[in-house]
Amino acid sequence: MIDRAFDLLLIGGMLGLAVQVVASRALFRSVVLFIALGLLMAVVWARLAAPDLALAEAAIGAGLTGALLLAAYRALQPAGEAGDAEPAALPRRWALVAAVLSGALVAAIGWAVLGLEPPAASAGREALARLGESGVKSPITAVLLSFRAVDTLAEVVVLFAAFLGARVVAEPLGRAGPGPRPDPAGGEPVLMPLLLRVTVPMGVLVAGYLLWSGGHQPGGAFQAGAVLAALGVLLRLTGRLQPVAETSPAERLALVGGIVLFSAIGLAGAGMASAVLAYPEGWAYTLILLIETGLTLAIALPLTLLFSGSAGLRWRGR
Amino acid sequence: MTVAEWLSVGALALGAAFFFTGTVGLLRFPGTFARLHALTKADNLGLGCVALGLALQADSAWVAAKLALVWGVALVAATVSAHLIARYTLRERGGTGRAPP
Amino acid sequence: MTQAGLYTLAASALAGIGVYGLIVRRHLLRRILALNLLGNAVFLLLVALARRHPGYVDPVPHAMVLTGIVVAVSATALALVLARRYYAETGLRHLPEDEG
Amino acid sequence: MYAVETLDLAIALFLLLNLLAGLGRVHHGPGAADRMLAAMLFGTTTVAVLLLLAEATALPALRDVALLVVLLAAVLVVAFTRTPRREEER
Repeated sequence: MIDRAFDLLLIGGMLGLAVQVVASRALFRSVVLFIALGLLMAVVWARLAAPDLALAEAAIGAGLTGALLLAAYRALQPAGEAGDAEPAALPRRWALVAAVLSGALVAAIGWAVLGLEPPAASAGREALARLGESGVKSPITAVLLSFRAVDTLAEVVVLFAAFLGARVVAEPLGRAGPGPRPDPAGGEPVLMPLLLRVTVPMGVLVAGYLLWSGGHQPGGAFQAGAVLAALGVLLRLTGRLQPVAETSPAERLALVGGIVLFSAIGLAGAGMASAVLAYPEGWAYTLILLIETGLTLAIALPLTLLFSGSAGLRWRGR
Repeated sequence: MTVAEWLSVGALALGAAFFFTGTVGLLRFPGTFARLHALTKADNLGLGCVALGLALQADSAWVAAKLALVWGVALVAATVSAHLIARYTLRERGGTGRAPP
Repeated sequence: MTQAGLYTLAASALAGIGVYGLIVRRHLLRRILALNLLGNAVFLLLVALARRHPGYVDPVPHAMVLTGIVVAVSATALALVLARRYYAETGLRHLPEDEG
Repeated sequence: MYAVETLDLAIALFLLLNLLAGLGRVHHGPGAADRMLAAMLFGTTTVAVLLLLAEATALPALRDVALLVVLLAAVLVVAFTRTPRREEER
């Protein structure tokens, strides 16, 4: 009973937020509401027994997406201008047509999904049944790095491609990303070093913990990479990491190392184990942990650089 | 129910009350600074009470330690966040010169 | 109705809201937000479907959505860079074909 | 222990209600800082809800989620206050 009430309230809140994100007149309100929606999505994943997704959503929704959106909002909305200056929305009748079409889409999706019978033999049941063959105890990690490793490989390639694409169209260094820091001469808030001293070491620790725990409980390269990326965003915003126009050799290694390592081990699998992207007997856990470490960097660095709007970063502590 | 359970219930109820107070403050207080003051203090006390209540229900010391860690980090984050937002608001109103570091 | 059914309906409604926003709004940032709503709806649908099996939670959709979340944030980041460059070049925050 | 779990969920439900009520501040503003304040309320309350759900639904990993949310909540506020308005660069 109370479970159902919780679910209904959560769904109501989520849909209410989504409506306001779309309908709100002030753009800043939409952005903040969208960030809040991300937090609510973490609770939704928690309710649906998907703690892995809740972890990823907490790191990405709370840290990365919000920072990206706020920086873009500031860049697209100069302070001098009043309000949005958004051109008027489509005429009312078009809006009505759009609403009807969306409604039809909703009905179609709902009808199709509710009509599906749960299949007797699903890939998920198969994955759970053969968990022992994967070398890890967490079913999600097993699917990501053993049974469907090719998806994960493609995903880091997509991330790398997004970074390359952003390099092609990026604005000049001084304007890209969050832009220049305010009051460079005026110093920074007194509490900022305290925040960094607590957040950065603990964040690195948590990322390592998530990476390690991916083998047997919720966690893994995705979540660890997202946490490190959020820390990178924090360091970039506070000027500890400065944007530079060139990618250093170490950064190049981190950007492509995960992909190269994953591909190499995958190809070696064709010779030493049964198939491409299969692991030799007894080595699965070690290799998966090795690949995950490479992946963590291959996820964290492009995301930080996408936020920073630069080709590279240099440490400039205080 | 045992004594620990009663204490836990009490702490959770107190936490919920603090959160409620924070929300009322956020909605009813005039001015950004008053709202900041209400929200930061009440919500973090509320989180502390909830964490305490849950720690009393916890089976292991590890769980209790993790709850304490969450609250500790939340206090640091909230302190700095409140400071940053107050400073930002001050600067918006009086120009850069008047914002103390 | 089961919990899976409930969240399936929620996903459908969220998809509707996303599509509506995508069509009706012009501002590039709003379009990116709407596209993300649509993406969230797809994720929600997959995860809700993973929940309908009796006795176990299907890990395959979870893994897919985990991949999807990271791909979505990188696509969003790229879209924001594109929108900013477009604004810097043209001074516009909406696409010219939306004119009139 | 069933009663305690129900109570945890009931408190989580109450906090969720609180959180949604706080949305009114995002709506009314008036300033951007007030809207960010409401987002902070979202952060702290979400953490409490996640901790309660971890206990009520026996998913200990949700405590890690709560830890992540508190750890990264400040990133958003830093992004808000440390990203310059574009007029400031001229």
